Amino acid sequence: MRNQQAVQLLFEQSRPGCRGVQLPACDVPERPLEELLPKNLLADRAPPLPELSEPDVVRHYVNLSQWNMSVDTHFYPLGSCTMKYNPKRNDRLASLPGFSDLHPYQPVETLQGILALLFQAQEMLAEIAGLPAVSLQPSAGAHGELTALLVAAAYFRDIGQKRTTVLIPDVAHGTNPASAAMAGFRIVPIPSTSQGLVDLEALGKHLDEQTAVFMITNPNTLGLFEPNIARICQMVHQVGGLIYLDGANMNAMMGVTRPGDFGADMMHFNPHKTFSTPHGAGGPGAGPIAVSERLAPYLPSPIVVRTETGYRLDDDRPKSIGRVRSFLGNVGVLLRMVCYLLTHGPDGLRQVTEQAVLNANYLLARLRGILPVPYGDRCMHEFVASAARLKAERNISAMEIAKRLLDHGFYAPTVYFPLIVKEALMIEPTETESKATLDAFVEAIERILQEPAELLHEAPHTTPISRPDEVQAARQPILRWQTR
Amino acid sequence: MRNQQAVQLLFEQSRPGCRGVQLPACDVPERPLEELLPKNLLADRAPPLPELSEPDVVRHYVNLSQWNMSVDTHFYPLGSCTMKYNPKRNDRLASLPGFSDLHPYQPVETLQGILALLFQAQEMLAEIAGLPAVSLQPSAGAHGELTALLVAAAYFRDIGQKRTTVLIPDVAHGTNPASAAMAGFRIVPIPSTSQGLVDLEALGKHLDEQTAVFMITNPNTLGLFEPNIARICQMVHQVGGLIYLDGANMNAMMGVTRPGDFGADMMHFNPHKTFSTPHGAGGPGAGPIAVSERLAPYLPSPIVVRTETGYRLDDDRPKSIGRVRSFLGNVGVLLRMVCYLLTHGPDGLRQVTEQAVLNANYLLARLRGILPVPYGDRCMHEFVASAARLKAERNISAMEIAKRLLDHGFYAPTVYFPLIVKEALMIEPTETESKATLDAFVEAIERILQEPAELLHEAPHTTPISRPDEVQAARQPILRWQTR
Amino acid sequence: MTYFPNTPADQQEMLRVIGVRSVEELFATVPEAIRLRRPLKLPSAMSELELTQYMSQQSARNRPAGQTACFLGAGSYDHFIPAAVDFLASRSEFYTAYTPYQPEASQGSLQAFFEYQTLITQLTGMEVSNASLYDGASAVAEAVLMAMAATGRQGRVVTAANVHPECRQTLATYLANLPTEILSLPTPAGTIRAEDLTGVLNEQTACVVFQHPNFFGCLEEADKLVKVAHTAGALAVVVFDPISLGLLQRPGDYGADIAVAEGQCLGIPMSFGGPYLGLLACRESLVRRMPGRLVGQTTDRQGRRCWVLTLQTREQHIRREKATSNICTNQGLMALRASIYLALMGPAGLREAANLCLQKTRYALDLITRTGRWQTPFARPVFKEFVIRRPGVDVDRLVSTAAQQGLFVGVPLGRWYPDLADSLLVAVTEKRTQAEIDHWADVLASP
Amino acid sequence: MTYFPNTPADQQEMLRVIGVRSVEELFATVPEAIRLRRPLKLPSAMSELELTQYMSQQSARNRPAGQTACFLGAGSYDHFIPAAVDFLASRSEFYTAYTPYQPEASQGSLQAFFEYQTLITQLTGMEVSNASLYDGASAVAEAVLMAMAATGRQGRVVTAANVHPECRQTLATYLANLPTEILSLPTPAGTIRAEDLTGVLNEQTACVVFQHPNFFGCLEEADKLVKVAHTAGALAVVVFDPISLGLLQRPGDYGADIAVAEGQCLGIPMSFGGPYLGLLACRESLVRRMPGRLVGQTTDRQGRRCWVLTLQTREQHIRREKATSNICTNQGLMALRASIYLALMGPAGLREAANLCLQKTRYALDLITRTGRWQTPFARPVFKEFVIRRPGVDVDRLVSTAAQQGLFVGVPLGRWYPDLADSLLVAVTEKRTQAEIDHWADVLASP
Ligand SMILES: Cc1ncc(COP(=O)(O)O)c(C=O)c1O
Ligand SMILES: Cc1ncc(COP(=O)(O)O)c(C=O)c1O
Repeated sequence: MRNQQAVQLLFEQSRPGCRGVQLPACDVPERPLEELLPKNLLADRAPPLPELSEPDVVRHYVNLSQWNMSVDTHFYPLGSCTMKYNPKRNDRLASLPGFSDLHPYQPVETLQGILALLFQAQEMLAEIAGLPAVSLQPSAGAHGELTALLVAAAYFRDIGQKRTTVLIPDVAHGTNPASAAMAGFRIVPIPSTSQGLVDLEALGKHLDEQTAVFMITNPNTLGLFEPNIARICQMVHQVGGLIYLDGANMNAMMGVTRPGDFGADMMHFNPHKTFSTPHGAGGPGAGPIAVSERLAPYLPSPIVVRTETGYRLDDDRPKSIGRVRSFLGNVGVLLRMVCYLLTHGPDGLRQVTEQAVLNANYLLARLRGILPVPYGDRCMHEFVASAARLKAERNISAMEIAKRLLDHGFYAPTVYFPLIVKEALMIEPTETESKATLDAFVEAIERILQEPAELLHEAPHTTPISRPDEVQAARQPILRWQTR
Repeated sequence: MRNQQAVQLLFEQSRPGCRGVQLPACDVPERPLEELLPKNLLADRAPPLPELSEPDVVRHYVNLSQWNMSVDTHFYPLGSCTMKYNPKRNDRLASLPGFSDLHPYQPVETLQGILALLFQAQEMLAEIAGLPAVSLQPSAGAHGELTALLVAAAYFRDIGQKRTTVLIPDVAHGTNPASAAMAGFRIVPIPSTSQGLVDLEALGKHLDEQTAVFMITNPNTLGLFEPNIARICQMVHQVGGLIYLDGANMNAMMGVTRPGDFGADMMHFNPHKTFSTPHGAGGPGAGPIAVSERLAPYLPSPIVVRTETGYRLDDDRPKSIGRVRSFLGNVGVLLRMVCYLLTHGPDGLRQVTEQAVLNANYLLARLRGILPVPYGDRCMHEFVASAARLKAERNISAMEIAKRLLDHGFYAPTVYFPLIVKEALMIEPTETESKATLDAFVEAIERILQEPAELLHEAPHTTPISRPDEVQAARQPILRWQTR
Repeated sequence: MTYFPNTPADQQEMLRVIGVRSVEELFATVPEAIRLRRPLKLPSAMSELELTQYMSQQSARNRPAGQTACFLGAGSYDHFIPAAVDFLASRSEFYTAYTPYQPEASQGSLQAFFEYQTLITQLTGMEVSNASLYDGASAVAEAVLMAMAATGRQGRVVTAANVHPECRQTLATYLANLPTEILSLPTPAGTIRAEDLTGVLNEQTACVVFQHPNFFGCLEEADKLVKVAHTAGALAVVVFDPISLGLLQRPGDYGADIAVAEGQCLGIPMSFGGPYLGLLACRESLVRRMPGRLVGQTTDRQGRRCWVLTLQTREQHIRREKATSNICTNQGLMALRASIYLALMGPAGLREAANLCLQKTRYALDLITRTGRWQTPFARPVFKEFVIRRPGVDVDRLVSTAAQQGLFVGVPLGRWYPDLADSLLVAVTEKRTQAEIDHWADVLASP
Repeated sequence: MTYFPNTPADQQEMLRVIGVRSVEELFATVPEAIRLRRPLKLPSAMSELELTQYMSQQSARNRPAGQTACFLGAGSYDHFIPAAVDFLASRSEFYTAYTPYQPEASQGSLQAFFEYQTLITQLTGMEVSNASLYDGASAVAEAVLMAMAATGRQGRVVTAANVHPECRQTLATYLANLPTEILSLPTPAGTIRAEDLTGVLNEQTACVVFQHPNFFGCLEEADKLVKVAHTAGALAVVVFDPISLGLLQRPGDYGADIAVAEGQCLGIPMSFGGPYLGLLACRESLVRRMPGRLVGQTTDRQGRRCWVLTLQTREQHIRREKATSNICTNQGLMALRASIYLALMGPAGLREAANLCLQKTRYALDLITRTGRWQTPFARPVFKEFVIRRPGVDVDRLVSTAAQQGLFVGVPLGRWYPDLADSLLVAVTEKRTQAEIDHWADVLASP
């Protein structure tokens, strides 16, 4: 019963003369364009956008949406992404006109409510991080990484040290080295031990007075908590370096331990993971960062401050790195985060972590017999299974299992990451999934592994499309629709 | 990729101890229940509702929704239902807290905005009807019919006439006779001519001093405008009866002609058809009625009136029939109607009718060759085709064509109504469908008629379920879920 | 017009295919004599921006409950509605579908309505629920018609002064052309006395209609009243408050034959009185007399469980004048809202909500009567509503002044009960905070 | 907690399967020494009702543009957003999906982003668009990094004082640890003089970044500036206003190499500054230097057209430190909003919106300068924004007083331009009515 007509490209549905918006007539005396604008800057005609009625557009997008899986429709065990339930109340409240209809340059006395909330956001994040100073400005996790590294660079410049390297474990997410490179650092990869943890010896070897920052993800991308984390931080600090904690995995430690307490100097949060703000099929997220006292002066401006006369934006901060985007940050996202934090409170937040870790360990316990988990007997909020044996014995790859899961009504785990696990399937259930769902997921994998390999090679079978030719897409990129 | 788990019945997903709502702690001193309520009225425990978390509930309903076709997703050519596009602006504006958060018994000075709009609604409907007095109270078309018939009865009682019969054409919608019966009248059916119109002779024969009301649908349910409508009204008036116009088909005449002008004394509107308010899978609609001057005193109370000091609700109307429901009416629906009317204005409303009639005639012209239309060469906003020949020649029924259309991505026409057309397919495209969609619909029917009959007997094939056993459902009704 | 997808070129092509030269020709069957020869006199068209400005202005001329602590009830209540209800009920596929005539393409709605029916039976303890009626008041009228048909008794229907006046008015309107007498028991003490009831029942009495908690907020001796009705061979029709069933015995528990209610409190905004939701549930034996749609379970050709509209032979589109009711379009989306609300609340949430209403109501009642300025005419247990009286006070003025101070203090009762012209009906839901109640009492008790 | 679906019984069963006795045991790898020994110091948990009350109160302490005629711009604009944009963008399946890593289960988003890329190329006249960046300012920085990589020139980047100060600050921050010099041309007359530009370009100059219409609302001689840049072998990076392209020549028309913009005006609420949308489009030849995601067309195994993320070897998750950018999560939902907005507007709507902005802006500018109290420091054609100055006036006080009268009159420029401390930057969108503009002029011109 799919409507194939409505999902034709907008451009193919365009009919000259159609329109989806009517604007009011001009209520001021209208003057000829040529009087108002220099001729050479004027276009002959409006851009060749498609021409559609409002019903066309609505039906198009409603149908398109149905070609997606999403958290609201399916279990979405995408490792490293913390695809938890996105509470509807947060969307409703963050969209109140008293928030969504505010201009960033309004007079400060007309903004006391939102500034109070953003101040509260700074305070709450500082407490969760165990780090006193927060900037809400970065727009996503990677942006937070970049910002913090720029802060680190400014700090070292300010104290007169020339430090040029950033050390990064091989299991780290790609944004870590990319951010460090953008910030002007040289990257030194640190290998993992056979247990999947930071190799202290290797780390020690690379630590020197060139070391600016060690970027660590904890629990790491294998879902393992670094038991030596305090030691690692000490080692780095000893050579004068800083610790950056990639906070993508905060869902595993809220209320249990705090980055600032185990030695981190800087970290980012991913509210679109940990704090349930919707991912929107690729953002917007936010990437607020928290840093230690000594790094606070370098944070981007402005920062929300409380004074006797009310809240205001402070941008008189001479050591600040400046700014990494316009205005204050992804405020709409941050408000949803505030709602989330206020809904949970201290106990609730710790329960988030406990339930997330419980769910992950339950899945791990049930799956490890059929899909081996090479690193760790237990895990934190996620784990990485391997289809390497299946690949060897039955020629079934991680990707094929992932694809076949779609047929069974589950989104796929993250595949082929981290790189040190062969045929990796990175599975993160989050705390908002029920045991019943986890059981159904295990049964689906059990059934899949009993299916003929050919069925898997050709999977998925029930999705709107079968497997796309990605090679063709990259070889001769078609990146926009064009009239023939 | 359907999620079969999430669409299990709510009750099957229930887990004791789960909850989807947390309420605030009691902030007044709490007293034991037994002190406040008599023991014999207290229940031992709360009702055995299912126990679910908020994520469970959200995923359940989002998935369930996808098992529906709807106007936002599909062409919905359901005759007699005017399934036009439901503008999103109307929903947004009618849901402003300044409307949705009003209590019906607030002091009138806190209601001036909404009363102004409802007054405007009365005025606009009166103008479109050509009838001066309007009640917004009825909750749907059938409710409007009942209300108007009660008004008629009150009128005749008041002028001392005993009139007991209501005449109704055989092609009328089932609500007409049912409403008349509920209002205490005896029903006399009037047959149609071979042209599908009111048989004047038969009508004449049944008209007498018993005749209270003739209920007519115009254009009738065959999509034909009664060319003798003025004559019919005269005939009824001559014997002292009243004309009730079933306004379900107003989409065919807005700005072209007005019921009051051709002789109707009473009518209802279906805003959920003509004025684009969403049908909600079965309401809420609204059924405002308009009546002539002499019937105005009998309309239900209250009515919105404008005075020098502002708007207020008038219920000091001694001849009024009283009320047919609580409060003022389906206000949320009426506000959407107001938005619709204000968006179109006089020209736009006439264009609605013109485009609806054009679309219907285009479909008729393209389809009649393959699906004969027994009554009428042209139509108004809808028409009734017949699969009688196909049934005879190839054993393909109207129902089977309808079912197979679902597979092709179209909702089905109304089938087997009106009863005087064999194997009826009643098709109403509305003005908000594009020629491209109508063409695709025609092609789908062409393709279907070339498919093997067996394929049709078993259709639909791509819907979430195949054909349900309706006989079993009615024989041993299972009307609720029960624990075994 | 942004809703018309056809361009002038499309229209020309369509006219060509039809074989006419102008759209005008398509209206040939509309006699010249009755044509409208002028444009309709309506406000001229507004763009979306203008409409938004206009509606926002009109909306700003009202004072919604969100800006005003609302102690109004009397059939419409300011209960809390979880955001998920609005979100889910606005899903296109529910919102813009028609009544589910094609079950294969409507399983979403059909299952939701089947769940609704089940939830209502769980809530009420009754055996069957239909899939909704227009509102509480028309549901009362439908229930009475149903009782008359079921008992074969047309002579009398008994109700009471403490049933919502608008329900009684609606009933009277529905029965205006039938030979049935509606007898309304006076209730000077606030509740129905079982003896009074016994006195007015005869063998032509189809049913007794009582409300519990009643319009004044007081609890009736529901079980006794049902027994009295049954003793006379009449059916017991009870009008209940869905939220109260978090604490109180259910209509099914105390033997009601038909249970009806206004379902607005189940996740439906007050919206100045509508759209709301008529609940109607009954004993299994009455099912074929029921008005409104019913969804039933069955199986498809592969034997999979599925749902369809069923027992349609009760309905107007099949049975025409012999139908159990004329209802066609009902309140589907409101039934969906109620289902989502109940699914989220669950037993614990419903019980807590009921308890909060009860505790706050009693707190408010005690507070205001302790001031000495107001008294309660009815010394009966209440649930979430009560009547208070202050002899000699100009209630309407009081209400207006209080509204300016940000309080809707109560519903004046004089319009329905001349002898209660100095009284207010006050409702206290779980949304009211102690601070609001204290403020309310201050305002009411000020001289 | 209403978000946790597991009951205590479920949890016990899960612990049993895992083989531990308590959840505590699962945290065994977290060393004792670093455990938090106290509850987090956060506000205690709020129910949905309490949260709703709290957030509503905070929201009421702000004064949104809907209650105040908003003449503020400077990168964030009060344009009209059709209801359909909000409605469609809030569809669960778009809203709660992740980045479309599994194309078979993400065709909805992928097609929408492919359409977005196409719409942006149609809008700008450029050959390729990515699928979004964070915002306009970071898009400027990314464009400059891209230009540096493409030209191999690291020495200098040239921009101008009339480019949004926050874009220039962002750029400076991004380049802080690179050896690149950022040279910002003064623009005392409001626009860039081509001669000035020529003077500062050298063979180490990677690109020229200019804004058109510029931060002061004036139009630049865009085609000339591009030519000057190209003559020096530098790329031309233009920062444009999407709405202006309803009337003005497009970056692609006048030869820009990279076009970037803040996309907020395309159907995204002001939201106190974010989330917004960074647009970045460029020549085809630069595509492999592009930051951000790209969606490409391909075919599935049955040969059906479909879409996938492509050219991922530019991206961090494949190329790590050699990626063109570190961006991962981008602004997908905002790109969706912009697409819906553009699809609804179409060429005619966009042109009308641009014309309304232009006409009203000129009306306002003429009106205010005619009062004699305000003058414009820059005698240049403007589009939807302009600068006015009133020597000696206390601009900040003026702005505060006007806000109390229901007007946001303009953005004071002193914070960025000390010599414009007596000036306001004023924006007039299609939403401003003549009455509002007249009122604005009255308030500003009052003594
Ligand atoms: C471990 C890790 N680090 C960093 C990031 C980057 O965060 P964002 O996508 O918000 O930029 C991610 C996100 O996928 C991640 O999983
Ligand atoms: C011709 C006709 N009359 C009356 C009605 C009844 O209207 P409602 O469903 O609003 O009660 C309908 C609706 O289906 C109809 O098509």
